Amino acid sequence: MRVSIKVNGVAHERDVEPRTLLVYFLREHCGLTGTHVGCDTSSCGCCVVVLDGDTAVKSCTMFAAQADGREVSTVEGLAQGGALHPLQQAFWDNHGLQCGFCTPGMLMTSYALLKHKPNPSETEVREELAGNLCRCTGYNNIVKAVRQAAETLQAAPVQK
Amino acid sequence: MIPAAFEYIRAGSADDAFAQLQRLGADARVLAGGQSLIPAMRFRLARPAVLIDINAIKELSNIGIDNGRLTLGAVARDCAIERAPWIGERRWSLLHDASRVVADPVVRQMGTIVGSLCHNDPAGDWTTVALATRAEVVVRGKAGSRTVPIDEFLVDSFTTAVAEGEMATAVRFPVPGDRTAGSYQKVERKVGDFATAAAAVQVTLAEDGTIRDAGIALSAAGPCAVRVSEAEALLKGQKPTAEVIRGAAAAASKKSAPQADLRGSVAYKKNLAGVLVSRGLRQALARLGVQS
Amino acid sequence: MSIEATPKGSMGVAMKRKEDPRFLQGKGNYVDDLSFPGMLHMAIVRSPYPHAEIVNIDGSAALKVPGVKAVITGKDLEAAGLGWLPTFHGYDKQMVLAIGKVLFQYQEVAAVFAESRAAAADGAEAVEVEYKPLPVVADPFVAKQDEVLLRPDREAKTNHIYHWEVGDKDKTAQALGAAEKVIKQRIWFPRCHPAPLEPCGCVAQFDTMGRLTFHVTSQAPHVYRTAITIVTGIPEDKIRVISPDIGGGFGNKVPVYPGYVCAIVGALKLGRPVKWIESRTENLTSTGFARDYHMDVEIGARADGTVTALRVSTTADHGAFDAAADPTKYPAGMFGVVTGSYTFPVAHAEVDAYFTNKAPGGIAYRCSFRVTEASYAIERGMDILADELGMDPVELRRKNFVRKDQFPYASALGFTYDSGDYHRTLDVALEKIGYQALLKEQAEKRAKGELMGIGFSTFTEVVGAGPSKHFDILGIKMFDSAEIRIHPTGSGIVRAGTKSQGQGHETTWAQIVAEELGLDPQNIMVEEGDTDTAPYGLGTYASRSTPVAGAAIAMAARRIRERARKVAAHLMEVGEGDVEWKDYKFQVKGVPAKSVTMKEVAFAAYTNPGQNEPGLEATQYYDPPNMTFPHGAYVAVVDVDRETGEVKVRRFLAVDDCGTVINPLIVEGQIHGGLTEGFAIAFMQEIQYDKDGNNLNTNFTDYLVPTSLESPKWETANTVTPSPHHPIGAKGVGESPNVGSPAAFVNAVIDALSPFGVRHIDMPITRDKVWRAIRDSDPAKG
Amino acid sequence: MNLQYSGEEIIAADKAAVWKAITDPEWVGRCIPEVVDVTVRDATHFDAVAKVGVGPVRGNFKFRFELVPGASGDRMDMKISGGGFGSAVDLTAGADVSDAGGGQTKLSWSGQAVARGPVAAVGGRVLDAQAQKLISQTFANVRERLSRR
Repeated sequence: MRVSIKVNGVAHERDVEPRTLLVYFLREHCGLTGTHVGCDTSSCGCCVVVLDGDTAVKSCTMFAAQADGREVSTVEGLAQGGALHPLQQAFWDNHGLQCGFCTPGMLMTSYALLKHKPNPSETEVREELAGNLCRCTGYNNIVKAVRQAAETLQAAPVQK
Repeated sequence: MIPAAFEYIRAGSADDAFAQLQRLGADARVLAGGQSLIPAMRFRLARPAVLIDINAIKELSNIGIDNGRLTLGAVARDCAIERAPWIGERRWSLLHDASRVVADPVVRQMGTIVGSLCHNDPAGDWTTVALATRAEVVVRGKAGSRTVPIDEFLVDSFTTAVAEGEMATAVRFPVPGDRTAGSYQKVERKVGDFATAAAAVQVTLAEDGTIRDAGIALSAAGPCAVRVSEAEALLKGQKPTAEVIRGAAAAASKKSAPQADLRGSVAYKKNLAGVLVSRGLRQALARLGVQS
Repeated sequence: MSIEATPKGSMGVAMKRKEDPRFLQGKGNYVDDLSFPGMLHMAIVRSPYPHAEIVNIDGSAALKVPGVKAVITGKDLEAAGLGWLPTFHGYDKQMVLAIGKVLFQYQEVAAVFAESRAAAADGAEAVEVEYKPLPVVADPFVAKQDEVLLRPDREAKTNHIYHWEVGDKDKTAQALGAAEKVIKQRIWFPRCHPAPLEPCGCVAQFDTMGRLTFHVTSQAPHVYRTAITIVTGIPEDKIRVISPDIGGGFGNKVPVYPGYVCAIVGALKLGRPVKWIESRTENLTSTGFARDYHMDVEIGARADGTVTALRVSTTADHGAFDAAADPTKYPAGMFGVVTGSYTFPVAHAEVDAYFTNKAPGGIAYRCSFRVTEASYAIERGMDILADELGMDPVELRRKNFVRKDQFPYASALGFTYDSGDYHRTLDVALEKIGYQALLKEQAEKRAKGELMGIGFSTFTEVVGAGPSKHFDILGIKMFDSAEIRIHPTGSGIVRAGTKSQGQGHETTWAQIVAEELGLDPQNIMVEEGDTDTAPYGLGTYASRSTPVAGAAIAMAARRIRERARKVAAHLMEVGEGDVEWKDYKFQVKGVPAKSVTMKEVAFAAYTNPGQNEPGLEATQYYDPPNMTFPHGAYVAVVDVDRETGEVKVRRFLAVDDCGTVINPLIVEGQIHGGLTEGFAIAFMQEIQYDKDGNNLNTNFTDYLVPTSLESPKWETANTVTPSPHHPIGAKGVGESPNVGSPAAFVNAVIDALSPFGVRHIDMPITRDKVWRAIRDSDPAKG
Repeated sequence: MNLQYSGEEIIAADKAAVWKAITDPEWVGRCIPEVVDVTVRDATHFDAVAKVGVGPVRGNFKFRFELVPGASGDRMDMKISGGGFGSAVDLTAGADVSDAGGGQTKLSWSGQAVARGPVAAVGGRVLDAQAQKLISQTFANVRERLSRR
């Protein structure tokens, strides 16, 4: 079947099998390999992308067909004009990543989180990131990073 | 892991979806949030020949309160409850609590309440909440839509009153009175897990401070969510004393008939049923300003 | 030429990581991100039976699935001489694809090659395998009885794999017999799995000249190259192994797995690149598990708490093949560190390992080969002893610590601890956590019937394998290596035989070189993981990167400095003996104004070397003289809900001493991560098998990895006792928190439950277990 | 996972008629609930394709059956195996056949299901309901079809 999905502002129209998961559409049909696959059960969140600007979804638990005609944002679309997004900068500043495998999903979940809750408390960040696993950092620095990014974004919102 | 091949149909309207279901019969499955169905398909435990995607149907995503009922359409997401403007009201505290512990926060962006009811996992959250709140499910069949009380809707593990070719289109929760509060108590091994045990509690007080009405239900305590009618009867008309609460908790523990699994032993889960009902009652009452 | 900036030190600087920008932008390059023209996908057919004869494998239906190119089975591989693969320490071999019978559930039975991921999955589903179930042995204590022989392929007709022991058996028995107090406890460290978020995978491809390029999630690419040669007979020069970015390893990506061999065979047979990426289920059910040690711990002591003897007898469950990734002479790894931080005059440790119908492994999960098991055993044992003596566990530990003045300390089980200051580290911990206030709070809570526990672990680790006279894998000595080239304009590249999986080598290796040479770490590129370019190294696991490769890098840099000194002398027109390295530049002795920077020297090395050999590069292979011995003092504070059994970790403080710290940001990050895995092991993660041999924790819905909500908030501090034998004094840190923390968690829970007389609960400490321990306790005590 | 079931059926037919029916693979195959197709391989073996539909688990699944009739005509055992995609489901069911008087026959049956692989790990709770249904419904159908005659 033919699907057309706008990914990071660019329309991608492809013929796919209906069983193509959105994550494989992004990785194998669009060549955007920043979105990762870490499990089979919708548990790990390595595959999180943002749908229609503010909804974090696990792209391994959604078919590309379901995203036909919609907008998807991935980690590759976060940095603008060569400048890291405040979330990316904050993860860097706070050592919020190690192996980097969970990072794209963490960033995209955080991105949607800050759209809904621009100034989350530490507990709220911990609650909202609980659909994303990280094996390396122990989360402390990720939580710090998200809160730093929230501050930066509130001081100077990124137009996106 | 890749699902077996299937045909995909995006339904444009509820009528369209229903017509497709009628046409395709047992070969088709309705795709709502897909958060249980798609993992099952990836393991090839589920291999429907056709998926009828109802996610794009606007009329099924509605959330609204009218005629004393909160109606949630078949593709209203879990997260929509968390974010509803009225969710902070005391009367909705049971729904509020539950909406924050269903699956995980990202899964809740796609998962639907009606889908969860139709899935009818023995350890589900929404089924338990629906029992305690005395919700009803709107089921569309050949003879038109009918309303099924939740107690009749939940038939057996993974089995509901929705027959072949039918679809559930909405769930309706009665809008509780002003002197109503609830609580959802869930013990889970980690975020995203099904309940080891959970209790949904909703209490309405009469003017004189006695309990006018109570809804008590358990998750992971039987083939599907269990109403503890014995506890409900015990509470009704009583002053909410510690003794009454103990009685309700004991009734819950007795009624709980869980299966031993990786989440815990039968004895532990039966104990939890009582503890969680007790805690739920105390929290609901505290929300109503009653210390017990 | 001019100097842009005054050179300065890079050691101990909390530098942000150089590798991060690519990961943050989704530009990491993991193995599943690779795609090559004509690439096929491989899927593996696995056995649902834990022990069964294979009656027939029928691939004909699979071959009819559109896109399927080939199906291979164990018979095919055996015919080609590729049926078996050696396990790393050389005691056993493992079937690539099942031959004749399957020995564990989810064992590899056939491989299917197809044009797409989906077609490969369809093909795997269509392969029909007929099994005849055999009796299952899922318990090492049943295996011991040898009633069912699991491995008739082996010469020894027994399920017993090996007996290993260290220490003085008789003297230990005597000392225990004479002790005023003896405690004995069976302590099980259950089977768990590292479960890095990126599963294992590879892409195998042969070029037109028949040379294999093998991209693979490997923590030890050079060892893989040699292993591939041993298995396939492809000459080592015709193999290039590349470990691209790796999404976490934790020991899981040390062994060579059957899927890799199948992918290479498929690529050779079909003449096209073959990609194999395992699913999470495959990762958890068939690749290297960890632990599964049943340890009988006995400690003898005088009535005043002075320990007099330690005996530990262990039954190890290795699964269907002995694929434990230990050094050859150490089938039970570094288990001999079980005397911990304490001065046991005599000790004896032994391990007997058995085959069972479970997945093979026994890998070092964030652990330097069985150190985690050993550390857990002694730290639990000391708490039980304290309890039975009615002593404060802190006082008992303090009384028996190896004293600062005893280093280098020869342990009763043969290690020479390099350095440490256990008393100081513990004192820092006690002060930071506010031990006295916690004790007071605990007493108040107990009076009210509330359950609060304080748990300690004052562990000593042994890392950095290792000295060549003792340590090898497949016969290859466990040295490591570095090659540094400094370019004319003062930047450079360092290549090492290690492979970062998140540890931040691209940053820390650059910092070491920069520190040694007075250069800017931002302009020192680090390259690892490509066997065509990096010098031979044994890889990254067992916290050996900094102790071994880190030393090699520092030594290589010093070689460069010595060569540079000659050029500096030439530039400053003085004798080499008059040049000293001071303040990160070369100076004429006693004439600070006369100096040249390394940057200037580097330029001269290519433009004006004088009589000296042009260029500026060096290679160093480093054979460590000893292991390093990081230590720490950890404190956990927990509250237990007696009705639900829920344990809340209210506080956790880790005071670590890993010697010299290269990058405090990275060290702290390693500690946070290790603590979180220790927490997971203590409370959540377990690979369980039922008595029929079914794996019960096959994916992330049942193999419980903690989220941000379960994970405690970590407090950290450190002391610094440099390693005397390491060039920069560093000891390695990646594993300490995972080695040290489980005992602290468990000790805290047991302390909380002490009013009930609860003595021990095996991990993972679930709510159900806690609740049952309280329920089954003496009601008079509760 | 290991699941056990048992039950009893009283059939309004005599023992000889019952025995004749339950030793006929084609006939037994048609008693399987939601059966789509029966292929008899020999006198005691047949393959059946049955529709499974509990919760998310839905589709046509193939099962292999082996009938093991007791020599004395008092006991029938049945081995059923199904699976695929790395999973195996082995069911065994046995029934004692006895005269219940008044031209009726009693079938006292018991069965157990052992599931292995992903189907057990992921679909265990669903499987329990399904295995019970498959076994109990098969015997119920035996009663119904024979009693109808």
